[in-house]
Amino acid sequence: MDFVLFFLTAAIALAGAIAMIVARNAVHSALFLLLNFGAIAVLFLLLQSPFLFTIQLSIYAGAIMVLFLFVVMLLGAEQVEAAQDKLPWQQPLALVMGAGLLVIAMITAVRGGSNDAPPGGEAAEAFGDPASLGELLFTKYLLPFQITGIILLVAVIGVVVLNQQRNQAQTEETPGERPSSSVQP
Amino acid sequence: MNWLGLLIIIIQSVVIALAVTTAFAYLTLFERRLLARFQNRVGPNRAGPNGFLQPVADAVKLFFKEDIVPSAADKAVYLLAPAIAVIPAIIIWAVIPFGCLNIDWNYRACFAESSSGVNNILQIADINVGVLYLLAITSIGVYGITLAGWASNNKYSMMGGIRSTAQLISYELALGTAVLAVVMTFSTLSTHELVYHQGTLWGIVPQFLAFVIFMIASTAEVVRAPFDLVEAEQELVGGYNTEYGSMKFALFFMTEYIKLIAVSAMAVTFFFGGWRFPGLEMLGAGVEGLAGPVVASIAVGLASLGSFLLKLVGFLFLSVWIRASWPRIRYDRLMDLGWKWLLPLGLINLAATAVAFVLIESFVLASFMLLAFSLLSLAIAAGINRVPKPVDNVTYVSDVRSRAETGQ
Amino acid sequence: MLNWLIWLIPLLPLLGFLLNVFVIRQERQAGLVASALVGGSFLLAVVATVMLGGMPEEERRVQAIAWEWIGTGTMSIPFGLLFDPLTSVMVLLVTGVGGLIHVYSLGYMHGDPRVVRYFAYLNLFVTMMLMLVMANNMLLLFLGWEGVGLCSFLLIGFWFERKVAAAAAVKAFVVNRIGDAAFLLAMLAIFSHFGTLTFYDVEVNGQIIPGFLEQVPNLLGQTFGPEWQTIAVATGISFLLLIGATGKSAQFPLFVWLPDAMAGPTPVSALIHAATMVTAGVYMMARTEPIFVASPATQSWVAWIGVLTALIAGTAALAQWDIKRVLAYSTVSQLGFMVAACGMGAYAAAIFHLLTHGIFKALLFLGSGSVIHGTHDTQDMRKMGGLRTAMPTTYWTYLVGAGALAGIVPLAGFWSKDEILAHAVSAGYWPQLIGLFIASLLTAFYMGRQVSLIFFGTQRDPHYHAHESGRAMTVPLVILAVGAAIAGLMNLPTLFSGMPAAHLLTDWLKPVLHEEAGKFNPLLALFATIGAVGMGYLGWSVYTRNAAKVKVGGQDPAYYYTGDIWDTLEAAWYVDTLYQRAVVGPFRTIGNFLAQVFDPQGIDGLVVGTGRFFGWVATGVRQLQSGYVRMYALVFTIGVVLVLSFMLMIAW
Amino acid sequence: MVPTTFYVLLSAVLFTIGVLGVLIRRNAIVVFMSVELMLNAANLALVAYARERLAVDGQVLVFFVITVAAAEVAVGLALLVAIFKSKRTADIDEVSMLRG
Repeated sequence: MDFVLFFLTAAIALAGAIAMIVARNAVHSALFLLLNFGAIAVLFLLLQSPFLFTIQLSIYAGAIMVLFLFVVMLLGAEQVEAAQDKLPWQQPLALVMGAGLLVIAMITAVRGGSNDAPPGGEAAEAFGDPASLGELLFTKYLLPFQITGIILLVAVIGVVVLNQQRNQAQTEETPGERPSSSVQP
Repeated sequence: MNWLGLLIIIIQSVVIALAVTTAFAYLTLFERRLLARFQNRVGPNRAGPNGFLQPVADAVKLFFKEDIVPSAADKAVYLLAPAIAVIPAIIIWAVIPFGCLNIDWNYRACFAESSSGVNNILQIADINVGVLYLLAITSIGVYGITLAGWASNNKYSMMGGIRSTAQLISYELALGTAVLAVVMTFSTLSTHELVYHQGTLWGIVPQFLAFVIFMIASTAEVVRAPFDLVEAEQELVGGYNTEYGSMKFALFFMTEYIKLIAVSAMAVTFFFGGWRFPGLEMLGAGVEGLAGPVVASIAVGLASLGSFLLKLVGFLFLSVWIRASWPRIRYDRLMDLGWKWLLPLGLINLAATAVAFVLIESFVLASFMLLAFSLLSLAIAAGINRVPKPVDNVTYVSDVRSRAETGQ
Repeated sequence: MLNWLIWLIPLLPLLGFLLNVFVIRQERQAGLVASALVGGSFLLAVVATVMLGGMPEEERRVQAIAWEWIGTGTMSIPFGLLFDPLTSVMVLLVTGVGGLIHVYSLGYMHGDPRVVRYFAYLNLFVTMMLMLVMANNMLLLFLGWEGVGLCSFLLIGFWFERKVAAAAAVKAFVVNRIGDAAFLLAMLAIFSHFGTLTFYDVEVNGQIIPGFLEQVPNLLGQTFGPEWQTIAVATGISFLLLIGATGKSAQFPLFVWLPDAMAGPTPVSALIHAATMVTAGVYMMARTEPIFVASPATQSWVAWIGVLTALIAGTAALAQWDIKRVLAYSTVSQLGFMVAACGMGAYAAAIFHLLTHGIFKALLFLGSGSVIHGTHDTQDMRKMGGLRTAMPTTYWTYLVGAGALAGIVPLAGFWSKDEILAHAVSAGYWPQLIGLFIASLLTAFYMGRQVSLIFFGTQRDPHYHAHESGRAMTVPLVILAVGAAIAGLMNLPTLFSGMPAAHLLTDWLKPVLHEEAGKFNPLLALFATIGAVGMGYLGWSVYTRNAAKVKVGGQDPAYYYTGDIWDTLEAAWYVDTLYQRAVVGPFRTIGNFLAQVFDPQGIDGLVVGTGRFFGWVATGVRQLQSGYVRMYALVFTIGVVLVLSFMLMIAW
Repeated sequence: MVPTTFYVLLSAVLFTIGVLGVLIRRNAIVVFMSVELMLNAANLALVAYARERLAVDGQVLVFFVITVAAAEVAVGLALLVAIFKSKRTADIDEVSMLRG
C-alpha cells in the first residue's frame, strides 16, 4: 500500500510540476504548483514527518501560494508571454541543459541513495515527533533559529519599505486621493 | 493498517460528511428563525412543521436552477473553485473530537493522557499535530474564494476575491497566536490531549484573551458578519460569488456554514473543554457498576457527544446573535483591527503565557493570574481605542453641494 | 646654542620669502623686509662664526639635526645643517654680498611692476643657497643645488615678456640639467659604495650615521682591494661630481648658459651668476675634496678644464661689446681659475679666490648695473664713453673692482690669484701655470679695454643723458669697493716672518681642507704685477687712443689686425654654435619627426587602434551582457552542469 | 516502506523541472514559482534522507528552508510589484536595462 500511495502521489507531483511550467496562464501555473505542493506534503506524511506536512500546507500552500496568486491577480500578469521571444535559441539550449542536469542528478541519486527500505523498529516509531524537532530547534539549532527570525524581520521591514515608497509616489501623483490601505500580509 | 480499519475510517468519514452537511442545512433554518426573532419577525415556518422542511425546499430549488457559466470566465477554474472551497471545510473535521466512544469498550481510556489506544470512534484521526492541522486546513480555505473571484472575470468578483485573500491572511496570524497560546498552556498539539488537559480547568480561564482574539479572528476567517465585506451586497454586488448560481452557489453557501460550525467546534475544543463536562467520569463509573463496560462506554460516548453538541449550538447561537447585532466594519478598520490590535494582543498574550507558566508552579494559580492579565489588557486596549477616529477622509455630499454653491 | 642659532640663518630669508609671497603687496615693504632679513642672517652668521672661532680647532664642526628626513632600511638621511669653517666663510659671503645686493636692488628695481615677486625670488634664492652650503649631506646639498637652479631660472626669466630672457632662462635650466644628472649619479654611486650620504659622522635618534668623507681614505682601500680599483671608484665618483660642478660653475664645455643668463636683472647677475650660485660647484668640490684627492686622474682633468675654461672665456671676453657679457665671460674665466686651483690641490686658494672674486665681481656687476641704470638701459659699450665725469662714484668703485680683477697690487684679486699661481709653481704644474698666466694677462687687458670704453673718451651715443645712480645703489658700491680693496688681508702670504695675520683663511679652513699655506713667490708676484699693469695699460691705451674708431654698431679696432679670429673670439670659439649644430639641430629634427610623423601615425595609430580593438571586442562581448535574466540563468546552468559532470567524473 | 532512492529520484526530476521553468519561462512570477519548486524538491530529498538515517536534523533544515522561502517570497514579490509599477509588465525580458 505504501508503494501505491507513493507512486500515486509522485505521479500527481510530477504532473503538477510539468503542468506548472507548461501552463500559459500564470494562475493555472500557481494552481498546478499548489497541487504539487500538496502532493509533496503527502509525501512528507509518508516519510513520517507530520510536522513538516502541516508546515508545508500552512506556509507553502496557505501563505506563499496565496501570495503568488494574489500578486498575479493584482498585477493582471496572467499572460505576459504573448509577445515574440527575443531569445529564440535559448529554449532548446535550456532543454538540453535541463536534460544534462537531469541525467547528472539521477545518477547522483541512484549512487547516493540506498535501495533498501528505510529502517523500521522502535526508533522509527518515535521518529518525526514534533517534540523532538522542537527540542533540536531550541538546543542544537538555536542560533540558526534565531537568525531565521531576524531574516523574517528583515523581510518584513524590506517589504514595508518597498511598499511605503510606492505609496508616497502615488500620493504625490494624485493628491487628495487616500493611499489605498495596504493589502500586504 | 488492516482493511477493517480502513473501512471504519471510510464509514466515519462518510457519516461525518453527511452529518456536517445536514447540520449545515438546519443551521440555515436555525439562523433564519433566530434572525427573525432578533428582528421581531416570524421567519420561515411554512414548509413542514415550524418550517422544518425549509432546508429541503431550498435544496430542491437550488438543484433545479439553470447552471450558468459566464462566457469570459476561466472555465476550468470557475468550475473547480466551489469544490476547492468546500473540501477544506469538510476535511477540517478529521481531527475534531465530538465525543469519546471507545471502540474497545473501555471508557477509562478516554480519560487517559496518552492518545494511543483511545480508539475513539467519535474522532476520525488523532494525530500528534492535530492543532497545526486545523490551522493548515483553515489557511487553505482561502483558495476557493480567491479563485472564484478571479475565474468569474468580473470586477466585483475580483475585488471580493482580493479582499477576502487579504482578510483571511491577515486574520490567520491572529488566529494562529490565539491557538498557539492554548497549545502553550496545555503543552500539546494533539486535540485529544487538549481535551484531556481541560479536565481541571477549561481553556477559557487561562486563555481568556486568546479566546476573545480567537472569536474575532475566527469570525473574520469564516467571513461572517460583521466581517463579511467580502460578499457585501451593497458594495460588491455579492462579492466573489456574484457570477455563481444554482448548486455551485449552494456549495459556497455550504462552505461558509460548515466552516462556521467547524470554527465553533474548534472554539469548543480549545476553550470549553471539548466533549467534557463535570461528572462525566463519575457517570461512566456509575453505569459500569450497573450495566458493565460496554454500556458504560456507550453512555459516556453519548453523553460526551451531547455535551459537545450543546456547547456547539451555544456558539452558533452566539454567532447568529453577533450577526444580528453588529453592522459591517469598514475595510481599513478591518485591517487596522487585525494588524494593529489582534496581532499585538496575541503576541503579548503569548509572552504573558510563557512567563506565567514558567514562573508559577501551580497550574490553577497561573491560570487565574493569566485571566486577570487578560481582563486587564482587554480593558486597556478598549480604553485606548475608546474614542473613534475623526472621519476626515470622507467627502459628504453636503460638502460638495456647499462647495458648488459658493463657487469654489 | 650654535645648534639652534645656525637654523635661524636659512630660516630668516625663508621667512622673508613667505612674507613676500603671502603677505606683502607693496614694493617698499618687500624690499625692506627682504634686505633686513638677509642682513639679520648676515649678523647671525657673523655671530656664529665668532662662536665657532672660540672653539678648539679640532672641534670646529657643528651639526644640527632637525629630523630624520628619509629613513628606509639601511638608508638614513637626516635633515641637518653643518657649520664648520668652510661653511662659515660661504655663509658670510652669501649673506653679506646678498644683503648688499638686496639693498642695491631697492634702487635698481624701483618702479618694476613685479618687484615684490622679485624680492621673494631673491629671498628664496638666499635660503636655497644657504641650504646648499650648510647641508650636512649630499641630498640636502642637492636640494639647495636644485633650489638655486630654480631661482636662477625664475630670475633670469624675470622679464619673461622678453623672448631673449625666457630663452636664456630655459637654456640655463636645460644646460644645468646635464650637470645635475651627473651629480645625481654621483650621489647614487656614493650611496652604493659608502652606504651613506652624510659628509661626516652624525648622531641621529641615538644612532651614528657614518659620514662618507671620513671613510674615503680607508674604506676605499679596504673594500676594493687593489689600488687601481680604489682609484677607479674614486675616479668614477669624482668625475661625475666634476661634471656636476662643470654645469653649475659654468666650466667648459657647459659654460654657454652663463653669458646668456645676463638677460636677467643686473643685481641677479651680480648675486647669482657671479658671486654665489656659480661658485657652488667650487664649494662642492672643496667639500668633497677627499674623493678628488683620491683620484689623480680626475685631479688633472679638473685642472685642465679649469685652465681651458679660463683661457677660452678670457679670450672671449676680449671681443664682447655688451658690458655685462664681458663680465660674464670674465666670471667664467675666474671660475676657471678656481677650478684649476682645485685641480692642482690648492683648495684653500680656490676658496680664497672664490671669496675675493665674489666681492669684486659683485662690485663690477653692480657697477655695470649702475652704468646701465644711468644710461637708461644701455648695454652696448660702443654707445658709452666718457661716463667718468657723469657718474664719479660708479667710476671710482668700478676702477677698484677692475683693478682687483686684473690683479693690481694690493687689491684683493692680486693676492688670491697670486696664491693660485704660486701654488702651481710650488707644486710644479708648469703647463697649467702658463695657461693661467696668459689668462690673467687677458683679464687685465679686457678690463683695461672695458674701463676705457665706458669711462674714457666722449659719449658716442648722444641719445641719453647719463646721470649718477641713487644712494641705495652707490652705498653698496662703496662698501663693496672697500671690501674689494682690503679682502686680500684675510689671506696675506707670509711676506716676512712675524707677520701677525698671515694666511688667516688657510688656517681657518685647515680643519676642513687640511692644507698648509703656500709659500710666497716674489718673482712670480713681480711678473704677475708687471704683466697685469702692462696689459691693463695696453688695453686702456689702445681703446682710448682709438676711441674715435669705435662706432655704434661698428667693428672693433683690433679687428683690423686679427680678422676672422676676432669673430671667433666674439662667438666664444663657436661653442654655442657647435651645440646648436650638433645637439639642438638634430634634436629639433628628431622632435619634428616625432611630432609630425611618429605621433600622429605611430602613437595615435596605436591609441586609436587600441580603442577600436576594444570597441570591436566589446561589440562581441556585449552580446553576452544582454541584460536578459534568462540568458544569465542559462549560462549559470551551463556552468553548473559542467562543474557537476566534472565532479561526477572525478568521483566515479 | 518505499526506498529512499525513489524519493530522491523524484526530487531530482522535480528539481530539473524547476530549473527548466526558470530557464524557459518569461513570466517573472512563474520563474519565481519554479524557484519554489526547486526548493521543495530539495526539501523532499532532505526529508527522505532524514527518514533513512532517522535523524531529525534534516527536518530542521527543511523547516529553515521553508522559513527563509517565506521571507524570500515576500521580498521577491514586493520587488516584482515595484518592477511592475515602473515597467507595466512582469516579463523578465523587459527588465534588461540597468535603469528603471
